[in-house]
Amino acid sequence: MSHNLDAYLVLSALLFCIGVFGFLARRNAISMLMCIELMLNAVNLAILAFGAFVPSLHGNAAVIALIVMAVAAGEATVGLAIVIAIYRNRRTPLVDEYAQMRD
Amino acid sequence: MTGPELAAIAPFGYVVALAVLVILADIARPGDERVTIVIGTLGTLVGLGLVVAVGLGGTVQPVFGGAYQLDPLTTFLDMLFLAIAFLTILFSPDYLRPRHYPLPEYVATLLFAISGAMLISAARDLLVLFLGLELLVLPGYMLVAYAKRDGLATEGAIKYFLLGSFSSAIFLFGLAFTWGYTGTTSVAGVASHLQQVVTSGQVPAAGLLMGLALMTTGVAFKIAAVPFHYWTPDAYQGSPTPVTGYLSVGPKIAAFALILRLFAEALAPMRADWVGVVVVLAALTMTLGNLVALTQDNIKRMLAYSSIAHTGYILVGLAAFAGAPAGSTAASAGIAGVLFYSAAYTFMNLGAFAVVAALQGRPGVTSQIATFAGLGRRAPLLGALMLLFLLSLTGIPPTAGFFAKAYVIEAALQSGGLVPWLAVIAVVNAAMAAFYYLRVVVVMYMQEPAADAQAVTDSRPMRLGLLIAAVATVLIGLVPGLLIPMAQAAAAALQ
Amino acid sequence: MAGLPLLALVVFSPLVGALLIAFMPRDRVVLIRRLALATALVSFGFSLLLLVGFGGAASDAGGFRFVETATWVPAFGIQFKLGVDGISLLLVVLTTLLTWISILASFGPIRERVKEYMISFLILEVGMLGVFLALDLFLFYVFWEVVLVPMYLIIGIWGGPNRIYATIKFVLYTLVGSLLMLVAILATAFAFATAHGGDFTGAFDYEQLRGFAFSDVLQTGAFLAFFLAFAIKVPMVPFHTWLPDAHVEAPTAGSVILAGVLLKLGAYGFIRFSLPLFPHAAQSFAVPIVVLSLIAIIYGAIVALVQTDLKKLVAYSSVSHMGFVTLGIFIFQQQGLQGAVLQMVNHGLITGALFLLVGVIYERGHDRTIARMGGLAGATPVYAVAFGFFMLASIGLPGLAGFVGEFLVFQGSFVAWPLYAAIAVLVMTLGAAYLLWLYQRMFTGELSDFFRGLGDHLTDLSPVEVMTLVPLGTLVLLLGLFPGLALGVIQGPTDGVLSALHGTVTALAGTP
Amino acid sequence: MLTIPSTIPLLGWSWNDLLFLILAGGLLGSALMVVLGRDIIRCGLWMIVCFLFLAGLYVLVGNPLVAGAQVLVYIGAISVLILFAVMLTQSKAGPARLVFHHQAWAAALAAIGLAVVLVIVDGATSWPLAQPDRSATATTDVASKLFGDFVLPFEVVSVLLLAAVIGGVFLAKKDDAPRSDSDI
Amino acid sequence: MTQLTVLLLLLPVAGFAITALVGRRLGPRSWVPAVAAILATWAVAMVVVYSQLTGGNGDAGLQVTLYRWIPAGAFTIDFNLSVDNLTAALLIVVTTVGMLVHIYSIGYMAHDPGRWRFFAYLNFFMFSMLLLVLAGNFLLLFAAWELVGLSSYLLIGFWYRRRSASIAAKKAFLVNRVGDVGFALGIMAVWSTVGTLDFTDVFNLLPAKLASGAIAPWEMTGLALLLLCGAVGKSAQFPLHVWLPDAMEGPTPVSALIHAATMVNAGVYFVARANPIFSQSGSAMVIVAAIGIFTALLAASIALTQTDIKRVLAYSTLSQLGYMFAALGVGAYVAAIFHLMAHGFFKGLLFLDSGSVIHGVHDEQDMNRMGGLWRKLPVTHATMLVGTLAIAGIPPLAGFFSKDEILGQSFKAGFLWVWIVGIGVAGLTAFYMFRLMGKTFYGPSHVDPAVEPQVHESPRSMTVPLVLLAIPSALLGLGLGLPFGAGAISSWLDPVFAHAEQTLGRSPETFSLFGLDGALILISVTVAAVGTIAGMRLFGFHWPFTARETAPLPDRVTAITARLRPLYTASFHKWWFDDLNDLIFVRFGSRLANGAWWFDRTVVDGTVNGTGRFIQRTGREVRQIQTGHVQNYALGIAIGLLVVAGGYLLLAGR
Repeated sequence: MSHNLDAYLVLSALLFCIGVFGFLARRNAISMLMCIELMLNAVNLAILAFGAFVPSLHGNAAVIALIVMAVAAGEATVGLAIVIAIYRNRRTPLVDEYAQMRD
Repeated sequence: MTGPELAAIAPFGYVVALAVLVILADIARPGDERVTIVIGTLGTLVGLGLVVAVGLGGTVQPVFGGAYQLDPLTTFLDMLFLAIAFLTILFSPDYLRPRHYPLPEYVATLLFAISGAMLISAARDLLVLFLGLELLVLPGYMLVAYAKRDGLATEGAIKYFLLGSFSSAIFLFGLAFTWGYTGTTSVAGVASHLQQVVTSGQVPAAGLLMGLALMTTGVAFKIAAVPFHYWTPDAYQGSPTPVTGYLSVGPKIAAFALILRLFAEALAPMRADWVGVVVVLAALTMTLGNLVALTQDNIKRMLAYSSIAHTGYILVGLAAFAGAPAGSTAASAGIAGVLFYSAAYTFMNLGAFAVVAALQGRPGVTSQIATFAGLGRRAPLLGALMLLFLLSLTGIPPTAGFFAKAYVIEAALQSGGLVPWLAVIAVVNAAMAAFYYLRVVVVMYMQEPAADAQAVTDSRPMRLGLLIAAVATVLIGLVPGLLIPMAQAAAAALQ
Repeated sequence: MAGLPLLALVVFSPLVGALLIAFMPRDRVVLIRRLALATALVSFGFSLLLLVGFGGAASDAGGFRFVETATWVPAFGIQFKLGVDGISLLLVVLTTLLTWISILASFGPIRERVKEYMISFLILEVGMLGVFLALDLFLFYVFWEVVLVPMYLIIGIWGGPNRIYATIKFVLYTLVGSLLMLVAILATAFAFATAHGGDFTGAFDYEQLRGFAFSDVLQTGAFLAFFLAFAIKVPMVPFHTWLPDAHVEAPTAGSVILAGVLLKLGAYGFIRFSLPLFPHAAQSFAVPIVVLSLIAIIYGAIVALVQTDLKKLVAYSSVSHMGFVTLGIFIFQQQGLQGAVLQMVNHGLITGALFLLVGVIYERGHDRTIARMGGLAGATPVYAVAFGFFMLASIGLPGLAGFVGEFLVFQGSFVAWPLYAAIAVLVMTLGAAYLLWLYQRMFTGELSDFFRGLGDHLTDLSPVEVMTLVPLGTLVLLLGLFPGLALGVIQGPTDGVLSALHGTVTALAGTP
Repeated sequence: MLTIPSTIPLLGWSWNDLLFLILAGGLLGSALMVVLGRDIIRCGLWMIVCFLFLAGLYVLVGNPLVAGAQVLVYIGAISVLILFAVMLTQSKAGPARLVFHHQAWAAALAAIGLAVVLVIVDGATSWPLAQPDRSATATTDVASKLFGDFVLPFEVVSVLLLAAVIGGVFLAKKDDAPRSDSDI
Repeated sequence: MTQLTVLLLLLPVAGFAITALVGRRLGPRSWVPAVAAILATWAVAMVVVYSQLTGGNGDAGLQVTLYRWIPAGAFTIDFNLSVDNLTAALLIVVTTVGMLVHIYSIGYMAHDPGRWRFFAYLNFFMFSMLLLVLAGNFLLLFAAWELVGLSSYLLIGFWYRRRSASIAAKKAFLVNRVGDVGFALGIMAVWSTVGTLDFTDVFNLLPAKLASGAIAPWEMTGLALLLLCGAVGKSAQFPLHVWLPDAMEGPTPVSALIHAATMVNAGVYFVARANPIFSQSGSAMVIVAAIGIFTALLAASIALTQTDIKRVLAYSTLSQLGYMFAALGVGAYVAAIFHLMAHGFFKGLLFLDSGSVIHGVHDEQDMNRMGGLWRKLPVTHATMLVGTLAIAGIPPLAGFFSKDEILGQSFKAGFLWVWIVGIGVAGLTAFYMFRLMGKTFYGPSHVDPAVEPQVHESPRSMTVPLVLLAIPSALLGLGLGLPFGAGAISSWLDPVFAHAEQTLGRSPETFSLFGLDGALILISVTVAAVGTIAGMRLFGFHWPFTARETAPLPDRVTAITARLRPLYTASFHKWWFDDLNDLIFVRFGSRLANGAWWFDRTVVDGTVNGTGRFIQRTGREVRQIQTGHVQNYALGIAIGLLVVAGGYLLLAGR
């Protein structure tokens, strides 16, 4: 199992879908952000798994994963800053209450 | 690195440096926004010159082992991106200043975003593409939120951010599948691997197709194609108006650049697999965008839906590429159509938003269409310019928008399969769209101004920017021959 | 005159005027008016030069003169190509004439935003002239759409109370048709290019396309697209409902141009493009179109009978009269086609004048309800005479312009199938019925209370108004007595169109 | 020396497989806790747990370097950041009792559907270039790649982080400029 | 001679133009240019006629081509004039009556402020009518046909303030147009068949085509009937007769000139002109005869009961035109034209007389408010009596000769039914004319007492034309009709009709005064005499040059009327034709038009607007998917992803 690419990929897929579910179901902006982190980690798992099993990706996968992590960090920074900004305006972190603009 | 390599990478580096320079200048002389404007505008102009200088004569120069490549496509798009930056910087002060938002961070963030777009245009490595995309959108989220004391702006920003990150994750997942399947991150490598698969006559593996689906979803989101467009109206409406203008062209065209590099280059061998999806997306996008735009009362929201519709028109060009055999004139016409349309759309749409921004020169003026009442009388020149931009958006000759539509339609007609029908859908949509664009004209020219109508601003930068947008809109329409060879050369670079 | 780009001068001289006016201070109203009129007169003068230089009857079928060519978009083979033949010559002169008359007629009624108005009008003229003179399909389309916007503004800004509904309907309706035509134009160009190894050179050139045999499928599609565009513009029943609304709301000069020139664009398109480019499709759709034309002729007249608004009545009469034009075109017969062209010119002159006359009374009373009128013959005799004159011309009285065109169309359709003529000719009675009834209600009897209430405002024609009508009246009489003046120049081109359809003209000339 | 059997007695699994199963189970379980938990602070803590399991998996897949980075970046930085933000945005007025949007059931369906599709796709695909067994990645290899082939992405990431920081600071900074009515 | 012919057209046009432009300023003298122009025209016409009738223009007559009017490819129509003997005969009537009516109008219209308009219109009419008789091809004739219609329209509606006048004018124009629809189709059929519209060519080519079998006999008949439509309209034959009585709303000189002496004869003229076509189709001829004789009877029956003096004359005109049509139908072309001429003079005279009467009693037209006027209007009375005797067919006045020839020839051509009806109508004619005379001139006066003292004879300018017209009314028959069957009229017109008569198989028979012809004359004269005497007895009479007076018998009239109540009612209501037209065209027509208008608004335009509304509504519904909730959006994206993935995966197999 641990030597089977499919096992890692299935695990990655399940983690990704858990993240997707959370993103679709949670109301809190920060919860949703966490779910995005889960999804990105799922992708990283997949990338590293490919790196382990596909020779031409050997070293590359690790680098890509590191870069993805950095991007995730950047995303989190921006996201949290926006969350804080809107919290100042609206006094709630619940995203579904931000629905002044619609239709 | 060799000299030509340095030259090739120079524009990107230059823009990043420019962004940093803006920040540094602000630190050196805090509060002097004139400096920011001067550095921003002159800097982008110099950048434009740099792009022209290094890209002149159709140079093709790979750098970083081919991960980055200067070619006519890069040049074409970079010019466009810098023009967008230049105009956006011109349009912004009138809106931001009265609302007490600082300019330096704004300009720097914008330039970072533009650098991301320029990176996309040159990237021939999927990881670099992804990074370029992130570099494009992260500052974008912040620009939307830039009016941070405004509830709607931050609402738009968080929606944009959450959904954008969501789609980025999906897109990245798709990239991972592609990497796993082809074992490479290079555009050329992916293309040649896929070409082998297609040539060998195998049915593409499910994993690859799934990756394709994930990537399609990701980029469809970025270009705001229906049904992945949901963020657009809210983000556009919420953004500070100059940012809306930027959003409607910058990230959209950059995302199309991504599509050209990814789909029209890396995934081109599989075009038979994805052309159907593009056709459906194009049809849906045009139709829904226009349908909903018909019923809007807020001009920014209306133009948001209109920009969705224009995404659909640009997708027609992409579909034309995908529906035609590789290397055919039709395929290259499709790409050239995408590029030409992008260029035309840039000027007319930015112009339209600039007029909205000019109207909102004082805090408290909303972007309801009713704000335009009697504009033709209150500010005849501004009204006439808005008329021009709206006509161009409608596609009335002899404006840029008309020729752009004609271009993609001509390309679609040359293509195969169901694609020619998109031409018919496109024109029916164009007729429908005329209704809401002309509705604004009705308000501007055929209604009396409200009693408490505010004066419009016309600072020198705003005027200059509007003039440039208008001249470009007319010029591209009247003498499309100026732009076509460039678009064709850029398209040829992809083949 | 050789070497002078006369056509470009005709087309673009109004644009120069419009630009000049754009830089005028908006409060110099009188100056703006005069400049606009002068510009239109200059354009008219150029078109007269064209008329003189054209040099009599063209014997070469379909040959274009004064052709001016310049590359425009080389990548697609799009050219800036203008040329004139007998048909377009007449329509160009009609356009330049009606434009300055309309501008003159607007001096009084248009008092607000004169600057924008005059600019719109002159740009409108550019578009109309361009449509008639363009020999490149793409260029033609560009001009075709250029017409739309100024008209949209003219109705929308200076129109009546319900102007916005009317003007949006006008634009959208027209746009729906014309956009499909754009697709067709591009498709034909592509087909042409494909046949020439992907080379787009000449792919939009009318003269080259005319000699190109498109596939039947493409012909059908393109013909239908062109048909929709032109049928809406003509307008043919059942695409006509924008017309009464547009007319009712348009300012007088707008109505004059609308009826006088804009409707001709569609008919001109049929003759210039639909028939020569897509002969097979034209033949297979001829019968339905003829039937629609007949319906338009009769139906328009019947509906005109019960109109209560003066302008609507004239508008529906236009529907009926333009039915003759399309009938004449689609019976593919020499007399019919010549009659159709003549009828286009005649209708432009006559209906243009009628709208001017409607405008005259509207200016006095700001009401067009027929029921409120009566007894004008005594109060405004000159007006009554003028109205009567053009009304009779519209009825088709021999000796005035309307008759010859109408009769030629009748004759042509009789040759095609007597029943066509039998139906069409009914309009001799119907047309007379609604117009005479109108005349009776407006002009005879005692002066109505409404007019009595106007007191001194009910004046007879002013000198300016007379000045706008006299040229039209003169031409109506001239063309009625000497239709050969017009028929001479259209003989060649119309035969050219027919020979494209049939191979030979003589086969259908009607002579046994 | 105590020798560990190369396979687990009775089950016949390799030890690595057992480790994989434990890590996978922990990963999914903690991820579910992140998604399903009612208290958002606990959710954040569960996320840290989740990332730890993931780091373990990275080791298992032969990438200890990335595992280390995972611990540093995700647990050390991102999670902490998120927890701070959570604290900042908890208002007493609105105890977030209803953590789930009313479309949760549809979300579940969609997620399950996606999972089914992905799992089937994974199962159905034979990745053409993949070896039957994994191989570990040397750290030096990563370093040379990062500053060799991948120097451009590396530099871009730095630009990206710079941009994020500049913007983030501006956005999060509280300022005293007058607040105006929304005029969007 | 060519120039003179052109002058025939130019003079009236010049008169019209001058009067129209400056007439208003001439005030009371506005008649001068118009009358001068017509006098000159008359003089020229007489020269032309003389030259033509004396053979001065050769066998083919005079052909003048002015210019090419319509050069439309194969369809080339010249503006060409032709003068032959038939034209000459018409010229005599048209110019003479026209000139006299012009002179008469000087007095009649002296007090009308719009008289300059009147004279302009009259000149215009003269131009149109002359063009009509001179036209050398079908289309030019059609053009003139329309122009006379226009003049008629203008003149009927001359008093535009009178609602009834403008309605009558419109009616006249429209009813004529109905006929012209057929006429125009006929002309098209002619051109389609032979490719020319020139009279000479058509009349040569059409019979040849029929003979060669290029066209079927039914086509020839159809063609003839289409052409006939126009003639029926213009000459007010059944069923298009309804406009003529209403046309009496116009000034009386107009009634005399246009609606009695000239324009209404155009139909007769045209059928005669087109005799080579009609004679080729026996069935068409029968239809012509039937229409004619039926109209004669119908109109006479109505004339019996009308009380408006001009209407009686109008119906009498219809009736006489019916005779002419009957004559054309039986092939008695010469007789038809003879009657046309005679009728032109005596009916013109009668109308002018009635005008004089109306003028005298201050615009009263109801005969029940007249009576006993012979004393006060001596000249009018005398000339009108001449006219009445002429129309009644009392020898030796003009009407006797012409009418008798029609009846005789019908009998001899085998149209017994025409003859029988014709004889009956002759009796009725005599009766209602003497009824008119009696009610107007004899018996006790019923004139409004207020007006009675002011009743006066008309001025010289009016009475002189009356006298001048009475002369031909009385003597024309003697001059042209004797000897019977071989008078001057026959020698003039035989060349024109010889070919047609030959086609019809009419060999010129010898006239036997003491045989069949004499018997027929005797019968018709007897019937006319019976009618005359009945009229005199019932409505009174004053024998000229004596003091003998027959008193009217109103009681007897009442008794007879009572006995024939249904017939009387039918006659009085003109057989309800106007009501029928009203029902069909006004009520049904307006319902149809309103229906079409409703259809246009709700169905045609409704579809257009409905499409727009539908699109808008769809837009409003579609925009609801934009809920504002990020989670909803994300779910949408997820579902989109699933669909796209499904699409790729399922379509991959292809």
